[in-house]
Amino acid sequence: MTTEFTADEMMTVGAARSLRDGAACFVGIGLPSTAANLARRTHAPDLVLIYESGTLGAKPDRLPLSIGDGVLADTADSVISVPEIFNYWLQPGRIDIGFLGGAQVDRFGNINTTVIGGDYADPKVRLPGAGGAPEIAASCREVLIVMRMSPRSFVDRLDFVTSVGYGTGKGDREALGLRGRGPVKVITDLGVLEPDPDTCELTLTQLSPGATVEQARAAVGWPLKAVDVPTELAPPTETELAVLRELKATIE
Amino acid sequence: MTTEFTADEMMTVGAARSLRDGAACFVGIGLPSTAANLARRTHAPDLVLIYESGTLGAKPDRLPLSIGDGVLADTADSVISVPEIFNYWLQPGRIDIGFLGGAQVDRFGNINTTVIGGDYADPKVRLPGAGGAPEIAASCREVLIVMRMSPRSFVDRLDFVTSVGYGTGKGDREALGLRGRGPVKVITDLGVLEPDPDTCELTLTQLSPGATVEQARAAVGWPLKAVDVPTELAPPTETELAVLRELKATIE
Amino acid sequence: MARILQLDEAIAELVHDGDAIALEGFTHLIPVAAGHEIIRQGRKDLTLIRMTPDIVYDQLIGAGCARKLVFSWGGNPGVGSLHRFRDAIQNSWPVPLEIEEHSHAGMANRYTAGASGLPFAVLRGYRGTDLPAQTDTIKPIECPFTGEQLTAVPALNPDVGIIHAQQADRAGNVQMWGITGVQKETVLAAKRSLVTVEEIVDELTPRPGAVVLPQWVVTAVAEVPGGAHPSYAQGYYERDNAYYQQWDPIGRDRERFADWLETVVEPERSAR
Amino acid sequence: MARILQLDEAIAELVHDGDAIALEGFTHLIPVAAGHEIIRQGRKDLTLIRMTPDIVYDQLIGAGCARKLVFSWGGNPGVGSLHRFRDAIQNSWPVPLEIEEHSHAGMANRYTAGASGLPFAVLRGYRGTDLPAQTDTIKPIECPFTGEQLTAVPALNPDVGIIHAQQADRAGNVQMWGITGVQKETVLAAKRSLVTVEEIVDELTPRPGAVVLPQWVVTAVAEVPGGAHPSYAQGYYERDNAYYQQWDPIGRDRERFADWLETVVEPERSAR
Repeated sequence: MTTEFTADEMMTVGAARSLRDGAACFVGIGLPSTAANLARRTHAPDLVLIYESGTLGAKPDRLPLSIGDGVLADTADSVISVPEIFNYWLQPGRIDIGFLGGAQVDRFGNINTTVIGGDYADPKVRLPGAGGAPEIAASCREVLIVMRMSPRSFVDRLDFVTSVGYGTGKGDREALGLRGRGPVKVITDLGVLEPDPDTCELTLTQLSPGATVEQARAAVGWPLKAVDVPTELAPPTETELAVLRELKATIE
Repeated sequence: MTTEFTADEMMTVGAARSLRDGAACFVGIGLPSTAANLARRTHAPDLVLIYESGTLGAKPDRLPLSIGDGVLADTADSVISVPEIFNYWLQPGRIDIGFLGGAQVDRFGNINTTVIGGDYADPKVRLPGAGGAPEIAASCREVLIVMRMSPRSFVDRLDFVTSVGYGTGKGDREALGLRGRGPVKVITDLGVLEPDPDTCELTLTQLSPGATVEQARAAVGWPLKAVDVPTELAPPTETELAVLRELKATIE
Repeated sequence: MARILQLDEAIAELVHDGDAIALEGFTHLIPVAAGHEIIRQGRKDLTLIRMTPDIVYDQLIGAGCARKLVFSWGGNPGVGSLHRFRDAIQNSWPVPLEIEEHSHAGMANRYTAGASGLPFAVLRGYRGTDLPAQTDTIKPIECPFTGEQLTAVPALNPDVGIIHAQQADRAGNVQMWGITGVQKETVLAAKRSLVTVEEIVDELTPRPGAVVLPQWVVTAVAEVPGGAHPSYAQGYYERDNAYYQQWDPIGRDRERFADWLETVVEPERSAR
Repeated sequence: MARILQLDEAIAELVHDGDAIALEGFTHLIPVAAGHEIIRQGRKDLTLIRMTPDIVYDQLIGAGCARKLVFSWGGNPGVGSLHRFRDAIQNSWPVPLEIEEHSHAGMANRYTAGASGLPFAVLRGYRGTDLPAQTDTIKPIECPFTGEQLTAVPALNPDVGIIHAQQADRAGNVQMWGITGVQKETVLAAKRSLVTVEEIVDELTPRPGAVVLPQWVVTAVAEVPGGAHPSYAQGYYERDNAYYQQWDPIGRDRERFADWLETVVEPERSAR
């Protein structure tokens, strides 16, 4: 018996499964927070949740409404200042996993959350900006990118580089002095991209249940490479779905 | 009727009187701490006591045994880290008055607390070193130096400059980028020296009861300048002496 | 010694046209009432500084109070864009808005440098991004010991730092707890400071995780219960999530925004 | 995940000959028992780092464990000089001691840089003093925005950071309160860390002013009641002031010191 599930639910479950128990995880609001809390309630009870508002080891009993929700402070091992979060915890590379999303991503996992179209001074769309992303991208040991696939967001060329993935390819991170490994996975509604070990170009390695390589290629604005036989992601288990839906219900 | 008092008591009382009510005062252990606590119990109840161990606004009910005595943490408005004390509180020039002492002082109020005799690598006497002094000397709005006068300690030339007073004279502090005013008084057992307004050279301006200009000159290793008629310091009042002795008794 | 003032007195005295001001609060304890008072008093040409400009900055921008925004993430958290901010940047409405854009790490370090009396801070940040090309307050710096290339950002020292806290005592000592973001640094970095508080109490009871600002580094305290609404004040009230959602259609539309503006400005005017 | 170890196991595993180690504690919570265990295990060629080396560092130096001391104030607080330290510097007894001398502000910033993953820190310090001429880890640096001359000091990243705290829970989360000095930075800056604690408890109760170190940044925790004696552990015991005074004549005399050393080393040896 299979339960019905949405592409977003698959994406959230896929993100949650990428979080190993005991890891320290820098969490943003929205899907990353949902995924991290799902992981903590399923296979990773000792996942350490860190929010940029300054909560170390938050254990919220509901989904936080914002990265600075009171439930995070109430349940954290320690609440510290924002400068401390960035300087003592993120910058030295203590945090295992950082989650990022964005308006645009390119084939090397670079991300734009700043402006779309026009130029910087006179953009077509002004996005929120960098927030914590550039330094999360630089300093977390590994980065997970979570975004829905579409040609508008998986683009050949970013309108603005807000956060660096692999720059223009292998070796760029080292040359820039970025000490984390960079994006190890891009988790999408259609499947998962991973950097090619030789070139760091994002390559389709896994497909969501029912999705095809052709669908993925059509949703990407560059000629997407794929491994010969992408593995198929296991659909969400009953438990994963139940816990996920219960979590989502806490903020509705 | 006059009560008998020692030169050290006069020096402590003189230091205490130099602390105006409401000032924020960076306090070291020993005489400065005694003077600050005496002031807080007499004319300056709202004196803010700051110890380099990280206690802001300590209100000890006895003399602390060390700059990190538990009574300071117990009674402080806030206990912060040592990096924060130096970076957020001392360095920006928020602290009105800093107390310094030392093994040697010169005519421009520079202080040595590092080595005596020989050279740095092979000294005759190895002293404790800088501690907080160089930055207290640089950044407090005003510095009070408290030292007993003797030709061994009031010297023509320091064996080592640990903390800067007026350097080699007027204008040096500005050239070095030191933002506090520098030592405004040197309080000694025999009297008080103050920087000459034109040259910044320390000049005898006040005498302890019974002390003479000649005595002071004999106790100083350079040709000490004095104002024409040094004022005589008022002896400790009965209250000052009683409170001082009561304070001292708390640690005996 | 901090002075205890009414909010309108405090804004009138501390905030001047053309000032650089920072109203900080990281989701929690956002000094919204102080922002509304600035709108009410019609301040102009302000440089607004904040890591996370959200609704109250959208309102200040829409009301024409600002000529520049220094920031690292501008949005209606959990909802979407700030439309008054977008309208100002994209259409110079109601007045042109200059921006100076950083990352959170950069802004946090700029406040830290400001609080520390240093002209700049050093961080691992921005490298490889397009931000340094657009923002001239981001420069490379070399470690004098290792030769490594890092990034320098200049200190922020606002003319006025404004925050909201849970409590102050009658001497003006301030205590806040829960998520306290960059508020301590904001007050310490600013030339003048205003703390609005939920209540003034006889004595501050020490609490786990509390940040205390002694009265001698605070210029003024104003008692403004509910002063952080629609954000929250831990121990006092919850976040008004509906307000954030309801702001979206108001912020999107110049006319609806103008109507909203009347409701902020008028009641106070007629009460005088 | 922090491991709960016996003190002797922890020292044997974490501290190696030739390591740079920092045992920090600012008057309060000095990790004295850990220092004695290092003496007992006969470590050599250590670089000892500490802002305020006091009796336990005098003992380590006198026992011949150290080849270098990095510090900013060395003394027996409230009593006088450290005579083993003096004897090592002035007479190379029992072995020569190299020194690297800073101010408190410099050392605090060096730990902060180490904890922050930066190679150096910037401060207003040392200018006009004779320290930069003696210490090559003090260099000028220019603000890239204002041109102002400031001072740079390199990060401290000890091989091992050792502190004493009041409590840990069974997972190794650590809580300390009262004066906590530079201990958090010491653990965060160090490659490996050991926290000795007064007691291991089932659950840490949040306290005003407490500093918490989560288990995932601590290498090992050892329960050592009284481990800070003769310094104090707030909430547990007072400073043993007499010990500080009694140390003076012991430290002054090589023979009396040798006798003292026997008392530290022997009981443990014979117990094995």
